[in-house]
Amino acid sequence: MRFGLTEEQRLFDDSLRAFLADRVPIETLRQQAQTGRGFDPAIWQGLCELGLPGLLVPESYGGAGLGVLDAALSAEALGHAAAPIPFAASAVMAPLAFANSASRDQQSEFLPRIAAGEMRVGMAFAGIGGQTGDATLTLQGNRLSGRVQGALDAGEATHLLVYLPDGRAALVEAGANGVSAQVRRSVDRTRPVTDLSFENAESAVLDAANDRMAAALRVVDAGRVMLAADTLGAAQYMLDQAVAWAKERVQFGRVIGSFQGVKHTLAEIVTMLEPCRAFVWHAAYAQDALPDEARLFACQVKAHVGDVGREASRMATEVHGGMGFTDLLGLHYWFKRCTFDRQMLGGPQRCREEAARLQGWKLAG
Amino acid sequence: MRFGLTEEQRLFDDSLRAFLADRVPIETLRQQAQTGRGFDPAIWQGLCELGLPGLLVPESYGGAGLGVLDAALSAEALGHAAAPIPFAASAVMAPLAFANSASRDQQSEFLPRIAAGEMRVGMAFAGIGGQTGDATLTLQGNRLSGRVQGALDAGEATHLLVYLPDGRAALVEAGANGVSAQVRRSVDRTRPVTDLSFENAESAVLDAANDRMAAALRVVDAGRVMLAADTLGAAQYMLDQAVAWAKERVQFGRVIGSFQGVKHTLAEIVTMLEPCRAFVWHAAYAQDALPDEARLFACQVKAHVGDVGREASRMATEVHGGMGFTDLLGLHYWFKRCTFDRQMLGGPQRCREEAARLQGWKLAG
Amino acid sequence: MDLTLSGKYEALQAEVRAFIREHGHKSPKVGGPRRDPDQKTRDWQKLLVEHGYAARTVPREYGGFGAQPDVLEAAVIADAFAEANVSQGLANQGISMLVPTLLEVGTEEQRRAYVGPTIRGDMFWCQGYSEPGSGSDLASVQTRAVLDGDEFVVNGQKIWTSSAHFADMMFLLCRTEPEMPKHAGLSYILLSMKTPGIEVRPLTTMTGRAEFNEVFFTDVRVPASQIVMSRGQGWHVANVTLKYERLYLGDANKMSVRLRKLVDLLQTTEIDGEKLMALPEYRDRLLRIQGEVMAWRAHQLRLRTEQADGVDSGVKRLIVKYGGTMLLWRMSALAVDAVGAAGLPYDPSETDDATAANLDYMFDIGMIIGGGSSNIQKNVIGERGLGLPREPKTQPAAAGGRA
Amino acid sequence: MDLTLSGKYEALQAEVRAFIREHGHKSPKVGGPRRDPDQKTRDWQKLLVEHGYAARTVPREYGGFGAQPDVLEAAVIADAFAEANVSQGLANQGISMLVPTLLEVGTEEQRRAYVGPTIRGDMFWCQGYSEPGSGSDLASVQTRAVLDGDEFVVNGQKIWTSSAHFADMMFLLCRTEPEMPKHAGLSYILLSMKTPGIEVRPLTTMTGRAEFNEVFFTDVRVPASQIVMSRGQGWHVANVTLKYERLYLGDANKMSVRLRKLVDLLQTTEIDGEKLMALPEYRDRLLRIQGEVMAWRAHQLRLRTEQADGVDSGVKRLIVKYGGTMLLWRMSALAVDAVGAAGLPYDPSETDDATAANLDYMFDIGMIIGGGSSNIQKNVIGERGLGLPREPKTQPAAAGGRA
Repeated sequence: MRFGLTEEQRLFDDSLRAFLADRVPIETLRQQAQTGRGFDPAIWQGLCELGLPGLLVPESYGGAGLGVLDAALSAEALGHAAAPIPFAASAVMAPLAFANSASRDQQSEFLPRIAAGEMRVGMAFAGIGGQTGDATLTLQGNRLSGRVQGALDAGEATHLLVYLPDGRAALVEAGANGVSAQVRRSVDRTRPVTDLSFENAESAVLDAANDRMAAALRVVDAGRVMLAADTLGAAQYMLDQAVAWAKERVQFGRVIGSFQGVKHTLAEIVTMLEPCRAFVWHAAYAQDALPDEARLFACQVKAHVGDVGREASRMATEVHGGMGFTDLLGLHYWFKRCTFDRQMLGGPQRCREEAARLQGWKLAG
Repeated sequence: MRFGLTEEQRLFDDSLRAFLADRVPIETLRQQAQTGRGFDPAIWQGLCELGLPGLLVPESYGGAGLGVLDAALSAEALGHAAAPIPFAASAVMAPLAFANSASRDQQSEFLPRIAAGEMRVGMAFAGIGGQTGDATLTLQGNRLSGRVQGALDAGEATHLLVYLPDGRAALVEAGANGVSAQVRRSVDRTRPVTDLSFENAESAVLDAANDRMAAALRVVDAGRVMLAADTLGAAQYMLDQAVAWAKERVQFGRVIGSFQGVKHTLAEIVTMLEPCRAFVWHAAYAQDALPDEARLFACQVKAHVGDVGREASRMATEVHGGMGFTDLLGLHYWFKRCTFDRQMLGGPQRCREEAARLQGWKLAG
Repeated sequence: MDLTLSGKYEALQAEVRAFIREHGHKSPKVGGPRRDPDQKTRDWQKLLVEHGYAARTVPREYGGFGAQPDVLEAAVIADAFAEANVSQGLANQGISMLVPTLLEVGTEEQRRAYVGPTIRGDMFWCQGYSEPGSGSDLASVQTRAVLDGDEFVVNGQKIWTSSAHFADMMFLLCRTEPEMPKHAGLSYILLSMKTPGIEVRPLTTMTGRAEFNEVFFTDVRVPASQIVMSRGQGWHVANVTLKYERLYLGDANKMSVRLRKLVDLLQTTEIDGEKLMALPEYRDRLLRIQGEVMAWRAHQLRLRTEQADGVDSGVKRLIVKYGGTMLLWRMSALAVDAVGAAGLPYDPSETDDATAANLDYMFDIGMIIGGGSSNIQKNVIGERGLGLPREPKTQPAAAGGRA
Repeated sequence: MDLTLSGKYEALQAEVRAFIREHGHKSPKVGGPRRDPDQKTRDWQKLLVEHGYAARTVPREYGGFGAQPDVLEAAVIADAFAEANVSQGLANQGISMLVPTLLEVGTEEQRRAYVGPTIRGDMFWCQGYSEPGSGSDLASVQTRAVLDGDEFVVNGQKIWTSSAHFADMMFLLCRTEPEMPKHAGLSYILLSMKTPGIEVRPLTTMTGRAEFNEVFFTDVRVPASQIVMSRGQGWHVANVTLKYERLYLGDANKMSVRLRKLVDLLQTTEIDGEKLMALPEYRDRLLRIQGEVMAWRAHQLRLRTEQADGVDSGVKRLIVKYGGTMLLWRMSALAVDAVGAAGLPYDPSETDDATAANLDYMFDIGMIIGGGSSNIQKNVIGERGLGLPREPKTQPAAAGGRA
């Protein structure tokens, strides 16, 4: 047994981070933020070459056949770079949805296209996962109707995969008849949220799981772990920046990092943030290897890292003083990354409530 | 309108605090802590001369006829001194219980004796007020049976007044047949808790209120405000001591109060603690003058000041370093005062739950 | 302690309610966008000043209503406006900070020239304090003003200047005596933003709005009489202003308004068909916040009474900015969690609940940082409020940066 | 990442479980009173060492089991003991701090003399670090040791010495080179508590127990060979020890045990007929704590893997004491709230749940303060962990106290 990364994982992480450092400078972020659609073709192309979209796709379908922990490491790196590209839904939840709920034929048809990066899947959940907002979806045969808000990774998606309250999922093409997607710039300009509506749209229904709802929740859980990992990366970036700033900025004739006020704030951030890394790894690993604990880990890691991300991102902003509050350094892109991750797929309040119900901790009526 | 104390209130407060500073030195506290019964005859005598037991007793019955705010100021002063004497139950809740629920004859019989300080009343609540522990009381006619834990001010009480779940109260003499009181030294050695049991004990039943339960809750509420005021005084004492210590103690060649670590801790304590003073005044005033808001104020002030008291008392202890943790300075008497106040008559969790129910904020089943 | 309405106050309450019934429709939206006030807002402000519902205690000779400070009157008025959800008028740096400063230390001429137009909303002020190299360490400002005949000639740069793009005037902290120790070399000067040589560049913040500006001064000439107090006393004047800013930034009335909104939000928003108020963690956080708001509200009443009595509130006043801005941020954080994923779409020019929640959540961090960051506030509370010793001077060798 | 039990580990698990089935009845009570271990405890410890369930990685030549570090083996053993609610043996300063220190920097003689008896529970150690004037500023200790022939002669006073009243030995930080700068003048000496000239006075804490002592030294003579490393290197050795203390004080296994107890407590305790687990605020706090415990538990697994790999964990290790002790205190605070008013009666010699909750609640504050207060921990995290500059030296004028 080892609680840590393999050599392969480290190497892949290094190359992914090197690529992102090179290809997502702040100027690129600012340009992408203008569109707010969360998709940069050049970055996407590079990530496809690294194999990111096929990380979880089985090797037999052209992917790398890796696990949720590998995906979480990538999510952390993407959060650290505030990369304006689809990932959690398109490259993690969608392949899992196919693995869990699609027929063999459906898998054969779609998984290779996901792995190749030519198919990008936006996803939304109605009545599960703890989203706020509209969610009224119905299926008649394979015809999808209704609306759902807050779709993830749907800014430049080729396909949309939506879950219904009963745990079935329906896949439609983004441009098909009866499908409309309103991409909305979110607080986090690196990732939009999208409102979807369907009118008798033709869909491929994913319904091959023995236990539909359990299969759907495994997809939600993996998504939650990804969002936690993304927050971890973004908050770590903010801490790194705040530490660097504290070593440079001079006030009252001293670098501010020599004042206990600033030093202790940074110490508090690292004390709450660093254990989140092992927690994310453990939670991700649990999705593949510890089925009895997987849901509890997913709910708790989403909640806890979401809370830490909120505090850490505020405190790191405060360390930068006024400069942290302006657009000049661009630090706010990472702050907003934490904000987005926190709310998507159920906030900490909702995730802990699910954790309580899982454990049979019921409230008095 | 004025939000502040009157000149009379200030003068009374000054004389009470001067008396306590003179008569409750740390040596007295330590001696009293040995017994843990929460009663020092000499201090009690002095407080009687100041009129403390009769503060809330109407003038026609020999008291001062003052209000809950006056009582709260005294409670704060007693908390500041960690005075080992009965007050919240004996001098505040009991007179209010008589005022709210006793017949004219009962008032005539008992209130003058309370005002004179010759009657000291320990009190306990069964099924209301949020106490944990045993509580099984029944009345048959005026015969009281059963048990109740956690009585307040009963260390050297002459009488015991217990509330039943239906809002009636029964008064018994402490030494009467069928009455047994097990005084238990509590964490707070300046005030015991007492387990009571009754076997067919003769009692005077207080049941003259139009709305029994409302009358009983007003008594609980006044008690909660007193406990909050006591915590305020105790936490203020700890802050004062921590500030003084920070100005004296030298480490690394500097007084520790010049380090931001210590300075900011003290700033945080005063920032959370000082608004509690106005809150306690407002809540106390509400008990007499703002009937629509009185319960909300009582629940919220007990909860909020209880939370602040916990944090402030820990942080002030930490500022003292190891010396705060030992018995050498005796600082822990005040820490434990906060601990005791927090748990009595419902902790913050319970009080906020009542506040929610008051406002119709119901949980999902 | 007496919070009852005696006859006089009942009459005032009736009067204010009648005013609102008659004129309330002219009020601008409460909590509207943070931008140059429009004509409707200015007209409303004049009406309020005229009736004494704004600038109530500013003396008549300077354009105010001239009432004696009376904490209950203020509360009666504030409550009546709040219960009707009607704007209580402008709250800006000119009204909240400069006006009390001039009333405290300005000359008669300065009061006559500036107080009236400012409180009526005809004159807007911005604050020329922070510089790129002087944030927390405000006394180190480098913007120079050199006396040339009977004019100061100003050169330098300011930053974080809110409202500079539409303000008429600035109160400026600058260095006039460079040879003096840093705190003793400053002066406080009032100048028109239309003076030649001033350039204003918008500064966008994390909210996506340009709430602040950078202001550049190139040989800007200001009459010497525009100084408040005298040369070298700028640090004193700036601290008078900051005292009022600290109160303005932790305002408990703002907490009350937000609390009411939060209750609404939690009673109307649902997740998967359940009201947020019925979900334990949301409700618990609201309850805790309610308790804290009650504490700060009472504290504000106490401060106002002390202010009316002419008492120096000391540490009680110094804690307001730090404590208040942190609580306000926690309130907006709960609002953000309430609007949840459906509230993520964001266009800062919108004014719906979700946008307001997200905007406040970010802007409140600016409020925590601005007017003295939390670390500076805690120094001030510890040193001035609790009498703790200042940070000792460091040996010169340690002063250099270390990368 | 691989947390599965391969064959070897499954075998170990079966072995440990069998051991517990056979011998578990000999175990002392888990979390028993903090006092001089009794014969039962010592016998149990020997049995554990013999089977390699305690001191597992201590080399055989020093009396240990001599196993290679293996994080999973350790976890398998800990889990098996925890699930059976059976004591995992002694955890004291000798075993957790001195033994690893000697293994790292001690001489062969010192290891042979002290490691074996210590891990078997035959030799108890106390830590002679803090002095009345040297708490946070540990390097300023004044207890003197003067070399006289081949002996040190020790004079001075220590405080916060837990276990001194029954300890056999002390590891002592003292000043041997008073003419050197303060950090360079220290030495680290091992001495018997039975040496003439040592007086131990109990020091009662807020818990009501005498968990600590003051220790007075009057011409106490210690052989010069008892020094660890050499003269002037005491600060280095003390920091090796503190490194192990920081891990010991934030132990995640303790969190797991407490979490399980809290779940029990909330599922069995009632207020006015309602289970605490059904009351939202209790449940919410438990849920939040559970999340944090899960994070620290994972973090500990990560640290152990790094330790087994011989990796220096840097800041990851430095945060454990501060973060862990604060969380443990918050856990005991919830336990205190759970036992509530009925839990207020307090006799520190009792061991029921309510007493344990209140005792932990106070003792945990001692743990936050001891071994370097939170402020010191945050300095260490910031400076050594994040590379932030130290507090600059102050000008001598500022050094004096100000009353």
